[in-house]
Parts: sequence; C-alpha cells; structure tokens
Amino acid sequence: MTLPSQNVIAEPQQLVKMTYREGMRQAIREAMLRDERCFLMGADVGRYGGCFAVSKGLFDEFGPEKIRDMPLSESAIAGIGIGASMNGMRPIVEIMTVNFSLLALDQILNTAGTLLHMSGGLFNVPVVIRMATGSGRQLGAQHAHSLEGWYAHIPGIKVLAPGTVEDMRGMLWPALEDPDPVLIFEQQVMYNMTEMVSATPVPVDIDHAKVRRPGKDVTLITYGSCLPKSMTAAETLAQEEIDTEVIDLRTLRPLDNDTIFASVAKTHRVLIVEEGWRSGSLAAEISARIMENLFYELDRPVDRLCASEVPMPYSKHMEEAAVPQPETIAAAVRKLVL
Amino acid sequence: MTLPSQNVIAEPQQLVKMTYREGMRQAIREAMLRDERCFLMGADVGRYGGCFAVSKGLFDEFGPEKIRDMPLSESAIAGIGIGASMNGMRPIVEIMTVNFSLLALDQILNTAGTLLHMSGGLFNVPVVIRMATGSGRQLGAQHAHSLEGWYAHIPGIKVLAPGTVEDMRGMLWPALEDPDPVLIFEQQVMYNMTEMVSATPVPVDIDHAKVRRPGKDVTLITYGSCLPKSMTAAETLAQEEIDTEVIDLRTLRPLDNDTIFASVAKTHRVLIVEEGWRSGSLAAEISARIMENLFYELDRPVDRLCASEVPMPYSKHMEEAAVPQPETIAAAVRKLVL
Amino acid sequence: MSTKTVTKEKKDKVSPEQREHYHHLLHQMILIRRYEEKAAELYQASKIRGFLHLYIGEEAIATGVMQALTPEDSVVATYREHGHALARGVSADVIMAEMYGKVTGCARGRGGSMHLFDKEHRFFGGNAIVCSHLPLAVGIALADKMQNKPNVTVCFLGEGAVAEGEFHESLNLGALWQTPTLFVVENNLYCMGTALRYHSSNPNLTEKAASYNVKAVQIDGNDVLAVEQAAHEACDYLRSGKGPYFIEAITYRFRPHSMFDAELYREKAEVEEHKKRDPIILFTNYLKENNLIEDGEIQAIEADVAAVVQHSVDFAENSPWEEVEDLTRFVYTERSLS
Amino acid sequence: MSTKTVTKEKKDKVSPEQREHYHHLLHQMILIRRYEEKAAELYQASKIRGFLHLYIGEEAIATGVMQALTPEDSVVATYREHGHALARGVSADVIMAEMYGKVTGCARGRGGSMHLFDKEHRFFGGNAIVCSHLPLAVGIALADKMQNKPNVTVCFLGEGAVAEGEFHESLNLGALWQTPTLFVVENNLYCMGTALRYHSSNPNLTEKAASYNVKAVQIDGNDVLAVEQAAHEACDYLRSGKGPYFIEAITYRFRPHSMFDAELYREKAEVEEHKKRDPIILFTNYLKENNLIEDGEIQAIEADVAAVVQHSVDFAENSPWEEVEDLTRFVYTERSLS
Ligand SMILES: Cc1ncc(C[n+]2csc(CCOP(=O)(O)OP(=O)(O)O)c2C)c(N)n1
Ligand SMILES: Cc1ncc(C[n+]2csc(CCOP(=O)(O)OP(=O)(O)O)c2C)c(N)n1
Ligand SMILES: [Mg+2]
Ligand SMILES: [Mg+2]
Repeated sequence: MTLPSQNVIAEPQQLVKMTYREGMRQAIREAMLRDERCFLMGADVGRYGGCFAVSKGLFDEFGPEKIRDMPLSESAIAGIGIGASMNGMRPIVEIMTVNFSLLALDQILNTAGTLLHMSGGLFNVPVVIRMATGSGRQLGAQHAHSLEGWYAHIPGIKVLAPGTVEDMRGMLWPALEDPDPVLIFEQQVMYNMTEMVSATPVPVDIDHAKVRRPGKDVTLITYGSCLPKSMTAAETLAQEEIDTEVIDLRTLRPLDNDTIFASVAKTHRVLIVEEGWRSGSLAAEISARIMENLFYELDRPVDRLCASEVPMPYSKHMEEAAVPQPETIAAAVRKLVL
Repeated sequence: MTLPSQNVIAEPQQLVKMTYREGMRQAIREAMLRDERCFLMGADVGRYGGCFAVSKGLFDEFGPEKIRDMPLSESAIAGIGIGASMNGMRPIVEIMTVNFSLLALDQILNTAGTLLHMSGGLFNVPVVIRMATGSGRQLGAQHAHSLEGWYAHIPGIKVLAPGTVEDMRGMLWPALEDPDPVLIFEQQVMYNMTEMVSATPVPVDIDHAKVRRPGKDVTLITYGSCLPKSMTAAETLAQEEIDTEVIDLRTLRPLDNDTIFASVAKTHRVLIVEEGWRSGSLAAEISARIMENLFYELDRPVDRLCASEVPMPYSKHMEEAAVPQPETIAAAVRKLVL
Repeated sequence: MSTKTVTKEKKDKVSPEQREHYHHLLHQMILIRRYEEKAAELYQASKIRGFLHLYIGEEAIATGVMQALTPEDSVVATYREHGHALARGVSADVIMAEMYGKVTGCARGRGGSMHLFDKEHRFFGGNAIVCSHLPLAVGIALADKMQNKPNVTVCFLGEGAVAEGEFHESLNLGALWQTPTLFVVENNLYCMGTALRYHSSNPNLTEKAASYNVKAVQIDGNDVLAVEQAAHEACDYLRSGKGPYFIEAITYRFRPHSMFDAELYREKAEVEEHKKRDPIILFTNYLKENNLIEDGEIQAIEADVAAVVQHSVDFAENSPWEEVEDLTRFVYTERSLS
Repeated sequence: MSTKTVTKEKKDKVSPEQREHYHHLLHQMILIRRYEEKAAELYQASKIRGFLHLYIGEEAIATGVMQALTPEDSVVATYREHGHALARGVSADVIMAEMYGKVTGCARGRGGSMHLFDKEHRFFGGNAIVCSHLPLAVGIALADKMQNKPNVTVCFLGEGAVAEGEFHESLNLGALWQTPTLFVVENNLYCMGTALRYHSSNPNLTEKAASYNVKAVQIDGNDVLAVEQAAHEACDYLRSGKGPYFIEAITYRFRPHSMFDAELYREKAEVEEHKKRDPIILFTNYLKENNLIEDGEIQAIEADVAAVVQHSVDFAENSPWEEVEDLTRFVYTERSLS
C-alpha cells in the first residue's frame, strides 16, 4: 500500500457525520481492505467488539484470523505484535488503555524503541499500537491516566494523539506506512464526539502540528481531549477580544518545533494545556524548547496548565477539578494578556 | 526506629574511606540491625551477593529469610514488596537495574503510587525500591538507561538519586522511615568511587537539594553520575575565572524549588545537566519551573545538557559521545557567560 | 461447567446454631444481590458512575469463603468486589457512599465501585489492574509469615487474570516461599467477552495451578456450602504452614461485564440456562427441602436486607462531597508512620 | 541433572556424508569454544568490553539445534548468543568486530556481545532483557503462519527466564494460536547465581511447559546427537502445524555468568565434576571409539578453527570505528519500507 500524496486529493470530498470511534473503526476497516498484511490483535477486539466498541462488527466481517482476540497478557500482546511486524505483517495492536500499557512498557521501550538502532539499522519494527487514554469518565486512579506525553520521552517510537475525528480517521494509514513503531493514543472521553469528515479515507499529515484556530494575541498549544476544551475557551476569549491561536500538536514525538516557534514568534505569549501531570509533562518540554529558542521573543513567561499531580479521584467534582477545563484554560490565557 | 535529628550529631565524626557500593551495603546492614522489620529481597541479592556486589556478605550474616533471593519476576518482586510493606514489614526491594524495572512499572505507578490517595488516605506503602541506573560501562541499549528523571513524573512516589558516597550511605535510613514509597537510583558507574565518610551512620536530608560548590556566575543543576563530572567541569572553569555554583538535586521528586530558585536569583544563568534523554527530561521540568518563577531574573535562556536521544550504543566512543562529559559541560557553561 | 447441585442429603438433625448459620449465609447472599440490584438502578439514575461490575450470580463464593476467615486475616479483591466487601463486613453505608463519590465513602469517594477499602476489616481493595493484586496478596501473606502470625490472605481473581504474567510470578513465589495465600478464582467463564477457551491454551485451571506445586481444587461456586467447606479446608491447610492454596470456583455472571457491555459474545439462552443454577435459589431450595427455613423467615431476611440497602442509599444521599481543596491530600502521607 | 552420555551404540557402517556431518558438528562446537576462549582473552586485554557471557560447556545445544533449520527459519536468542550466531552461520569476522565495537560489526558496533544481529541469516538478536524475546519469537512465527510459510522460529532461553511473566504469556499464546515456535531452554542449572530450586517452586520445567498443552521433552544438552535428533523431531512436528514445541536441554555453564561473577554460589568441585561431561570431549570420544575420526582430522579442525578465529581478530583489529556523527542515525528509519 502506498500513501496518496495529499495534494492529489484536491477535489471536494463528500462529507459525512462520523464519531471519533467510528473514525478509527473505518480506518481499521480500510487498512485491512487495502493491505492483506494488516490485522488487528488485542484483548476483546473480536467477539466483544472492542472494550470501547471501536472494532464492533469487524470480527463478523474479517473473521478470527484477522481480528484476533487475545488473553490479558499485555506484554506478550505488544511483543507478539512487534515480532509479527518484523516478519512481514502489519499488525494493529490494541492495548485497551494506557493504564494497562505499563505492563507492556518493557516491550515498547526496550524492544520496539531500541531494535533499529541497536541492530545498526538492520531490523525495522513497523508496528502500530493503539490505546485509549485520558480521564473524564469517573474511572478512578487506575483507569484515567494521561501518559502519552510521558511516552513521548522514548526515542525510536512515534506518538500520535488524534484530537479530532478527522485525525482519528486519517492517522492510522500513515502510521501503518511508517517503518517505525507508532503509538496512537485515543481519547476515551471523545469516542462519542462527532464531526463532518470526508466519506473517503484521507491520510493525515502526521509530521506536522496543525493550527486549529489562527490568532494573534496568545499561542495556546495543546492536543487530544484538551483541544476541544481549548477551542471552547478560545471562543469565549474571542468575545473578550482576546485572539487566541490554538495549535493542535497531533504528533507528540517527534514534536514539530517549526509550527510552534512560528506561532510564538507571532504572539509572544504562550500557554500549554494538557491533561498529563505537571511535573515532567510534555508541556515542560515545550516550555524548555521555547526558552532555548525564543527567549528574547517572549513578552511573558510561558505558562502551563496541566493536571493536578494526583492519582485521579473517582468523584465527578474532584475529577473535574484535577484537569484543565474551558474556564480554567480561559482564565490562564487572560493572565497572559493582562 | 526513629531518625536522629541531624543537629544532634554535632560532634566531629571519625572518617573512613568507603566506596559508593560499600555505602549502600553498610546502609542495608545498619537498617537490618536497627529494625527487625527490614529485609532485603530481589534476584541474586543473596547467594550471588547482588548483581553489583552491593549485598555481598549479607546473606552469610543475616541468612536466607532476611536476604531473600528471588526468581526473575520483576513485577512480582515489586508487588510483593509493596504488599509486605502494607502489612508491617519494611522491605528493601532490589530490582537489579532501571532497565528491568520497566517490567515492574505497573506495580510502581498503578499500585505503589496510587494506593494512599485512592484509598482516601487509609493504606500507606512504606516500601523502598532500589535499582542501578545509568550508562558508562558499555552495556548497550538495553542496559544503560537513565530513567530516574522520567520516574519523577509519578505522583505518590519519591525519587532519590545519590551522587556521593555520603548520600548513598545516608539515604536509605530516611527512605525507610518514610511512610510512602521511595525509589533509590544508584549509579552503576559509580559503585567503585570512593570518598571519606563518617564511620557511623548519618542520615541524609532527603528533603533538600545540596549546593556542592558555591559560585556566583552560573548555576549548574545536576545529580547522580553527572555530579562528579560537573564538579570537574567547575574546577576547570574556575581556572578561567568562571565561578560555577553546582547544585546536587539529590531528590528528584519532589523537587526542592527553593534551593534551585535561590541560586538562580543569585547567578541569573542556568545550565541543567543530566544523563537522561533530552525530550521530556527532568531538565525540561526544571527549565519550565525557572521560566515560570524567575523569568525576569534570567540574563540568558536556561540551557540543558542531556543525553542524545538514542538507545545507548555499545562502543565506547559512541557511548561517551551520547552523554554529557566534563568537557561538554564546561563548554556549555562557557556559552552562558559569553 | 460443573453440574453438581447443592448438597442433597437430608439434614434432619440440625442444631439451632447451625440453622442460624444457614440463615446468615442466605442473608449475606440476598444482601449482596439486592444491594447490587439497587446499585444497577442507581447507575441508571446516574447516581453511580464510572465502571460498575456486578457480582450477581456469584454471591455464593464471597459468602462461603468469608466464613473461614478471622478478623486478622486479609482480603484482596478485584474491581468486582461489592460482594466481597459486604461479606467481609464492610458497612453497606460506606460502600454506597463510596459509589456515590461522597466523602463519607470508605475511600472518601476517591475510589468508587472499583476501589473499596477498609483498614479495620483488612480489606485491601478493590484493585482494577487485572492480576496486579496477586503479588500484593503474596506480600501481605509473607509479612504475616515473617511476623509469625497465623493469618491467611485471601485473594479473589477472575479466570481472565490467569493469563497475565503476574499470575505465573505470584503462584511461583507463593509456592516457593510457602506463603499463606488463598487464591480463589471466580471462574465465571468469561473474561469480559472472551470465553476461557479463547484465551487459555489449557482451560483446566487447577492443572495450571498444580504445575507450580500449589494445592488446587475445583468446586461448584454456586453452592455456598461447598464453597464454605472448601474454604475451611483451605484455611486449615494454610494455617498449618503448608503454603498457598488454589480454589477454582465455577460460577456464572448473570449480568453484563460492566454497564457498557452489549453482550455480543453470548446468547440470551445461555444466560437463562445458567440462571437455573442461581446460588440463592439453589440454597433457598435446599433449606426449604430440609425444613431449615420457613417462608416467613425468608421474608424477614428480605425485609432486613431492604432496610439495610435503603439505609445505605439514604446515608449516601445525605452525605457531603469531599472539599475540592482536599484534592492533593494523601498523595503523600500527612504524618509520619509509627 | 541428566546422567545420560552420548549415544553408545557402535556405528560401524556410516556413510561418508554422515561421517562428514559428524565432523561438521565437531567443527562447529570447537569453533564456538575456541572463539569464546579468545573472546575471554580479549576481554582481559580490554579489547572487548561491557557484559560478556560465555557459552562454554553448552556448545552442543546451538550446534545440534541449527542442524534442523532451513535458511528461511528464524532464530531468536539471549545475550549468551555467540554460539547461536556462529552455529547459524553468522560470520565470525562480523561478530568479533561487533564485540570490538567496530562499524564493520554485525550491528555496526552498537550492539556488542549481547546484541548480535544478522538479517540475512534471520538472526533476530541478541536480546538482553531476560525473556522479552519470547513474545517476539511467537510473533515472528505467527507472521510465518499467517503468510502460509512453512518456517519455524527457534527461541533459545535460559531456565531463569521461565520465572518471568512473559514466559507464561508466550507459551499460552503460542499454544493457543499454534504458532510454529520452538522454545529451547538451555538449563545450565543457574540463573546468574540462583540455582533452579531457589527460583522455581516446581523445578520440572517440562511439566510446566506441558501445563500449557505444549509438547515438551527433556534431553541431554551435552550430547550433540541427542540435541540434533530432538531438534529434527521438533521441527517435523512444528512444520506439520501442530503448534509450539518445548525442549529442555540440560547442560552446565563452565565459566562464570559473566566477566563480573565471583562465583560465590557454587563450589569449584561442582564445576570440575560437570566438566567431565564436556560436550566436545563426549562427542570426540564417541567419534574416536567408533572410528569415525582420526587424530589428524581433529588437528585439522583445530587448525581451521584457529585460522577462522585469528582472521576474525585481524578483521576486528583492522576495522574502523563508526563515525560519531552517525550516532543519531537509525533511531528512525532513513527510507520508507516497501
Ligand atoms: C491489566 C488489565 N487489562 C485489562 C483490563 C480491562 N478489564 C477489566 S476487567 C476485565 C475482564 C477480566 O476478566 P476476569 O479476570 O475473568 O474477571 P471477571 O470480570 O470475569 O470477574 C478486563 C479485560 C484491566 N482492568 N487490567
Ligand atoms: C528482566 C531481566 N532481569 C534481570 C536481568 C539480569 N540478568 C541477565 S542474565 C541473568 C540470568 C539469566 O539466567 P538464565 O535465564 O538461566 O540464562 P543463563 O544466563 O543461565 O544462560 C540475569 C538475572 C536481565 N537481563 N533481564
Ligand atoms: Mg471471568
Ligand atoms: Mg541458566
């Protein structure tokens, strides 16, 4: 399979309404139809329909060889996917959620992340590993981590974080084309979110961040579940005549410095918003890069709005208090333009 | 067991020469003699004498119940230690190296890190988990990670990183007194390093960073194996009349902002040096904090010197090129005072 | 699946104490049933949120096992643990408040349904990473053993957990160190939507357990008397220091896995078939056939249970929420442990 | 430990091809032996660094197993893999250059002794996280199976790896999916310094393997003909699609675990006792007793081996280092995969 250049698809697309969940389901379907090396593997992807119903219906369409139900064995799930990818297949590995992926971290970091470099360039690991991430559903401390920014510390892997239905629909294709391991983090809380997207598959540019809302006063850098929240905040702020540029990182590793820096050079004020714990956050990395590259461009110190550094509480009011919300985002932006 | 206040030990101590390795061995011995709830558990801690010979001799002294050899089962090693700590014991868990600790990460993050908060304050996890970290011995991509800064992202745990024999000797005691999970990261490459230390045990203040070398021109923030390298660089720089203040973080979580900020307010120039991969490093977090709190104090943008973002190569010249060295540290400082 | 029914022999001469004990067992099972039926209702009413896993159909297991425990014994459970908590004696009020997310909950409303805790009853959660509580249970038991306490630690798990690496590590270590751990597998035939034959190459779980030299038995988990007897035998064995014990209790989950399960993987008819062996009906019939209970006594139990359930709802409804300011409390311990 | 000695029957009528094959086996074993003796010497001379794990005493296993493989089959090994690489046909030159850390090494000098790779020979490492290569081996075999290729994947592991959770997960999945994976356990009685009885509650490993419904046999790993025969039987079984196969080859490591091992855990006398069953001596004696080799032929083998070893050293000595500028190459793939 080869990726159509984005330019080719210039004619207007027919648009259909689709959920974030359906976006990934269609992407998996299309990948399987396009490339016989593709298959889906993971716990409950088949008969159950996927723990978040992402693969619902695919078992009936493709059967148990291509939609492979697995035991709860996260480390082996990842490792087998890695092995299969090294021997001619293009597995799409599902590790239900990032919370359980800690059991597979050795495989991701020590195997997938090292093999190409450690073998002197001999062995590629073209595996795609998908998992749900994030809070917002009152699932408590062991089911609500946002660790994708933390994963972005690992060399050798790429980390994608779709924050729109379009990206959810369009990221799998380039991820499968990528010769290196790609992790896709899907926002649990957004599975039911809908958007109008192209009826035919359009691969997304995973090498670049995207300006979701141009603005001139403040740069707001975010991704994933904080993207819609940030867009809401930006609308509120617009009514106060604060013009916020919202950048959706999309790809957390490698980071697209250029898009970030261009915006900062324009607005001179930056807020980074994410749902990860603050200390050691991806936001810290972005702040440090801006410090190093655009220090003299800054009108204000770069600010971060992250999650409280607590295991996620179950109760709704506490969970909401623990992560950025449109109101707290707007308030943080206001402080930057005071 | 209770911790003697540091002030009490005011009289001059008899000094003895000790290796970093011996520092931890003595600390373990003393803990076991002091508190019958203490025991050491991990793979090869007993009959083999510890994979880095840290516990050599202790098996003969304390026997197989107190120096417990274990199978290669990192997740269970950590989990059993956590469980035992919740029921009246004070286990010292050894997970040979940080590289293998990825197999135990679920227990560390999802169990040790969450239990107190998730149980509404009911269940403490007073476990101490030790492991070796770092590169410098040509052990290649799967045996040379420096992930302690990455671990410092996790709420609920404390992360210690002894960079001197004194700290190696003196950190275990307060770690065992701590009611919460404490991780101690020992630098592989420093086990043979010697220092003169007190003949009797002296607990170290794990709540504060320590200024290892006062200086007025530049603040150099570091810890662990980069501490001696930074001290060497500082001596070189002193001959060039650059006066470097070297801060040893000692505790990576929680970070001691006060000590860092006080130094930055004095020197206005900052370099952070560590052996972790740059993107998402602890150095990024420190840079971001300085940005947020001392932006207007800075004469120059804060700089970071970290490891190249590569799995560690085996060959000596490549391994050396991948991590900070006294020369590259000195060069980075020079750029700050130009 | 076992086809054995509740012990058939006529019990003509039964002491009043025994009769009362039987009523207690029935009371416990009915309490769990009605309590969870109410919880399901409250879930529909959005009073309870997050994941809610019902134990309905499996009540005989928790009820039977708890009869063999002393107050000093420890219990470690999964996310499907309302039944275990209730049968262990945790107050219905604080469990309900917990599910409401109220500060009066047994974990201050931070845990929710999946994370019930009670220190007084030595109830160590409520653990929601499948299988990660097995090492805990071995560690808790090890601590008892090292302190020469005659206690046992019961660890409940689902048959899905058997595939996880930590199962293997924990059984090996428990057996190697002869810890007094009772593993009770609640084999309800499904791991979410995956039937045992699709996730275990050998569906004979006692054979698997025995391969670690762990004493293992299979029982009818719907027969409360069989469970009770097996638990007594297990605890006698454990208290005599012979090492871990493994009970596989065959049962069936009448309800969906959680409130998000469309049950695509099994037929309605299969569920109906299993409902014929409802543990409460089986035991009620047994008692009636043997003249061990009168209709009025059953009604009295139902009335008492209804009052307990209603009281718990009232308690939860009338309880306050945790203060948002307390969000960051208990990430670390507030006072030093003794 | 097995006490069987090399097959005793007199072989009077042996074809010239068979005779030559026997000489080939002896040649392979002597090559591995002399090669590693040289490596040990070079380690002392600081030409080779890092961890060096010698296979001396275990040569019959790799040698015997490789006889049953086709070029299309795959091999996955541990960090003690010089013997496997040589027996698989990887050039002695590039292995030596790798251990020297030279760019001509089979992994550009980035892997070192623990990470030998060869794509042409389908040699998938050289993996140094104990047991993490088992899922890889299952995945590689799965890919062959899904592509309807008749290949097998051999996975070598130590008996210490059996305790890891991934062993459990991999055997279960291999058996569940009937992947053509041959697990060869090189049971040299020690996991670093921990004897099997101290880390496995059931030291009968074939019993463990069989509990997954995996066909399992125990053989004398010092008898090259027994190994060869077992490997042929295994591969026939595997190629007929019956699922994974498990060979436990009993052997002994004559040398320390690595170059850092003081061997506190075993007596010299024990080692000497085992040396009586040196696989090379056993096989040489067998050939001599059966008039299958002449002294001159043995000398010729030794001479040839000496030349190969010396050539590899010369090659390594004369090879260049990798350019430091190339450090960051191959973290990600440079070109797109087809
Ligand atoms: C490590 C991990 N993987 C996956 C999950 C998601 N999950 C929660 S419960 C469950 C099913 C477990 O089945 P079983 O052990 O049989 O227990 P049951 O729910 O049937 O009582 C799964 C897959 C999880 N919580 N943890
Ligand atoms: C996960 C992990 N834990 C610990 C180690 C350290 N280590 C390297 S080799 C080894 C011993 C393994 O023994 P065994 O599997 O019997 O193989 P052998 O070395 O005897 O060939 C250990 C503990 C490691 N590399 N990986
Ligand atoms: Mg189940
Ligand atoms: Mg071994």
